[in-house]
Amino acid sequence: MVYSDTVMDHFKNPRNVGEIKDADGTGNVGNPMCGDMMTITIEVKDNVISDIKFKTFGCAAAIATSSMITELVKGLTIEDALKITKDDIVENLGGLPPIKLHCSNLAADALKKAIDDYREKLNK
Amino acid sequence: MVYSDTVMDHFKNPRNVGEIKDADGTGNVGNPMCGDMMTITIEVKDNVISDIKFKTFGCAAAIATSSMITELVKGLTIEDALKITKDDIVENLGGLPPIKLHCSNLAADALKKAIDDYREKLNK
Amino acid sequence: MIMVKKSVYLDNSASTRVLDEVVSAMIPYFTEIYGNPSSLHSFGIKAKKALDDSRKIVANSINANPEEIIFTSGGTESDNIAVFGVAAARKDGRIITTKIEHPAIKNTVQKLKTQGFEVLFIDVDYEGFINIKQLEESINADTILVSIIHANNEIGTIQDIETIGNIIKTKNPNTYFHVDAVQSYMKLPIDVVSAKIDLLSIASHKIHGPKGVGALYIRNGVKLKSLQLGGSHEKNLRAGTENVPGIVGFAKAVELNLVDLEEYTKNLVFLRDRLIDGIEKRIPHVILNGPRGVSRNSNNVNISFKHIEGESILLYLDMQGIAVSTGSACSSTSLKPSHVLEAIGLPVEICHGSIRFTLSRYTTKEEIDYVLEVFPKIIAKLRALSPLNAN
Amino acid sequence: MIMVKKSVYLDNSASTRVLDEVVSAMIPYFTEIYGNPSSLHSFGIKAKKALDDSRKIVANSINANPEEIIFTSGGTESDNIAVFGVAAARKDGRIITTKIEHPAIKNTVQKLKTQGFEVLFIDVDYEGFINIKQLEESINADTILVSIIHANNEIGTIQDIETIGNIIKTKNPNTYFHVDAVQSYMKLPIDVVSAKIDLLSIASHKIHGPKGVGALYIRNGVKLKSLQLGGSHEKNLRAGTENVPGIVGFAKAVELNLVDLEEYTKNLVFLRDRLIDGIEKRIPHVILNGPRGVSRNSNNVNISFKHIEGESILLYLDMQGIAVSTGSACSSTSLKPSHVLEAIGLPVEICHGSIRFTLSRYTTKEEIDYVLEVFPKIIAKLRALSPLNAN
Ligand SMILES: Cc1ncc(COP(=O)(O)O)c(C=O)c1O
Ligand SMILES: Cc1ncc(COP(=O)(O)O)c(C=O)c1O
Repeated sequence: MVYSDTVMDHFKNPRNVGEIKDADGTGNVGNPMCGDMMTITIEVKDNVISDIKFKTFGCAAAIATSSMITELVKGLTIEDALKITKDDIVENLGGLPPIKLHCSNLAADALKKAIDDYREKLNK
Repeated sequence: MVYSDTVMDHFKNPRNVGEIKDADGTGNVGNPMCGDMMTITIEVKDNVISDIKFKTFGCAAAIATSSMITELVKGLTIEDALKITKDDIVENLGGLPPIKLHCSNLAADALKKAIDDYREKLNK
Repeated sequence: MIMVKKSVYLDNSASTRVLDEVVSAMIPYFTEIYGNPSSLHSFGIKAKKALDDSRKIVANSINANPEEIIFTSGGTESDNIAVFGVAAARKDGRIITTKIEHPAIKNTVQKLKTQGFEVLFIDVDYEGFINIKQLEESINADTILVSIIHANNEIGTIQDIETIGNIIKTKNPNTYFHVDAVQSYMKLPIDVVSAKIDLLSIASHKIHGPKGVGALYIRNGVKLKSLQLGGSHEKNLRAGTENVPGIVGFAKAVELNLVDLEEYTKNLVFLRDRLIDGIEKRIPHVILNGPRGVSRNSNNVNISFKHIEGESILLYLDMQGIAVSTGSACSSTSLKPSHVLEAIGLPVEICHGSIRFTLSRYTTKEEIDYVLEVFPKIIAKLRALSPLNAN
Repeated sequence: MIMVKKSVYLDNSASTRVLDEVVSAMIPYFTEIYGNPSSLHSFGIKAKKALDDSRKIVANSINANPEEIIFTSGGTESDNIAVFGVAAARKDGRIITTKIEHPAIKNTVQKLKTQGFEVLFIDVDYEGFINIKQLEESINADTILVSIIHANNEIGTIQDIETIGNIIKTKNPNTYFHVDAVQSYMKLPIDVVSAKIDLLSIASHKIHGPKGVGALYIRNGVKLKSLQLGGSHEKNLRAGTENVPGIVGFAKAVELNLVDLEEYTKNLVFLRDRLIDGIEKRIPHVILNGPRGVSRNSNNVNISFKHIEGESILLYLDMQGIAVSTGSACSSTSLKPSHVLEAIGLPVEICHGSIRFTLSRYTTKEEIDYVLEVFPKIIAKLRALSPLNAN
């Protein structure tokens, strides 16, 4: 299995690592039993994702997709952020090995959950 | 399959090759269909095998056993010649590969047939 | 006077000398890139890349896609995976092959017969060409596999696989077509697409590559069960750590052969015919087995010498430094005459006196002339020993 | 400043560097003694002699007779011939193995289960030792085969094969005992007679010999059907032209290993324990898998790092020039956690963070110390990334 240069770059130097204290939205997906788990926290200002951080337990692909999605959505409106698909992530990473494609699901799901959480809080 | 030095010597320089004209006894055994055929002719003087010659169609083992038996019996009385067994031939050759042992049968049989033929002619 | 012992190797259908460049290509994979191609670290990735590159080279050489090639331990394993693999996937049905197959096919289909498969052996004519009409009539709705030897290993007869492929697919598109190309590979052009081949076996050590490596072409979509189970190597069709240096050597040999294929094939044909003509001129009572001309494999000469037995000829030639074989190398330690020579109708007693000379890119005109010089004396000496000669 | 990239190979259970002397020993068999060992001429006879000599060396190394050794294409084929070969000869019955076998055994016995054989997998304890009592109670009159992995390829646990052999033969003398010694060969002494072993698998590329070669010990008298059919090679038990250079290289590797076996085993144990101790001291939240001390294979270290995933560790180590594996090389491209780690009861989420280091005679103290230097930083970096860490 060989990863693209972009995957390896994001794996080696992951962007936006960490957890936002008192985040506006938090998304947790995956399960350590399955070998993949991800937490995304977002800060939202004026409907725009002003900050985003991730923590990931998983393989290089899981880490790189997490890192990539944070880069892709930072600065986007909530609506535009939701338009980012797993295919966008994979494309931006220069592809993923077939058996690793499920990792891109995970990252997209985590973002969606964080946004859902944000909206829920907003509506309370 | 590796032959002993003695087998190779008799194969390279077979002794007593040929056919005795008007032989006192002739023994034919084998069959070209089986890949082995042998003719032994003997000249008998005063009950002693005074001359013996062979012709053989067959493998190195068949040629060497033929050559060896002619050496072993030349100068022997008919009775002593009949005492030569296939084991004697094999032993004098320094052994034969297992799948070639049947060749020693052939040579002993050819000699026996030649002697039988001689005795038959004698009794006529 | 110092005698230099000659060494003339004319048993190239048994095995070949590995090319020096092939050895050089293999060496780094013993001592530098020795990782297991399944490993994820850079040692493994480099080994994996070598596998992938080799697969491309072998695939290209027969007009296949890289993912249609699996590497095996040799021609025998390739044949076994093809025959047993298809049988295991299809469970029952008719299998058709010829009367002149290598034991790797002959014995596998015979085994399947004992397991309830229906097995037919197509006849060949006196030159070893299969009866195409009989083949055509034998292919029915139940026929799961037709396996044909491309160039015969004993007598060099080349079957017309393009015609055969078309006949098979016309009669039953679901019948798989396996070609045993172990002896023809790198001697004849092979195009798996135009000949409609589903499975094709080749071996490295017959083309100046290392022993212990072969390949099986498996057309995309062909259903086949693997025989050897274990880790998930070679698309799950052949478990076991891949022989990376061997595979690299195999691919290198393919590359090197392709450089001057036409040229040296021409030279082979020239030397082959010089040997045949020379023997026929110098030695009486000989029979050439297999056809003459373009339908004979470029490296093969098989001749029967009446009244004498093959092993004796072989050993006398060996004493002169000339290496040949009686029939095929595999059967040379058994006493039964070759089933191939029987199939072409050669009388049994003549079968026993048959010698196979197989040439290679290393064979020279001087060597052939040397054989032609010493050979008549050897035959004369052995015939003088033979009780059959007088008749 | 020029950075010299380090290259520390710690994946020797996946495959090993071939010894230089082994390469030298092989080379003449590529370009000089390239005959087919079945051929009767002097090229063939020399190749045959090399085979015979190699067979003696391998036989001696396990206290077997030369005619009890057949050469194969690797550990996987040896395992397959043993299991499938016995099953084919016996037709039905019970087969007993363990929960921690290599896929070459695991998948073959599982296949036999689908064919009507009764298959039992013996449990292991948290260190990977099999439940001897369960084994003993499982052997009944129908038991045709017990197959046990000697030193486990993932966690290094060494089973007591002498005790097991005695138990098997006491319970049922007709039960065959197969040992998969691919990882223990040339690391532990093996005596097939005193351990009452009927079949034993070994592989060349795990002991600094070439890939693509293995051997199977088959005790005289053991009944076994061959899988691969063709010419009459290897006592009719394994058809296919023998990989002469590979076999010669294998035997040479055995010879060279035996020269200083005790010495370098001692050194391996020293380095192994230095690595284990160093990691345990420097890195928190780690679990050593497999036993400590004499019952652990001399070259094996397997450690789980909580909260992080193995592939990430592997790749970060690779960037530092350190080659390791996650679980076994074979399963490293699959996503399922190792069945061996599951069998010893390691929680699944911890399985995912397991790394195997396997040392060799080439491993140095400096390399181990380098690993111990860079490793804590890597683990710290990855744990900082992990959402599990905080908990
Ligand atoms: C036509 C043919 N098929 C198969 C084989 C078997 O190949 P290998 O010797 O590589 O197992 C041979 C080798 O003699 C052959 O000539
Ligand atoms: C215990 C064990 N058995 C069998 C095998 C298979 O051997 P090979 O890779 O030579 O086919 C291995 C190799 O990983 C092994 O470790």
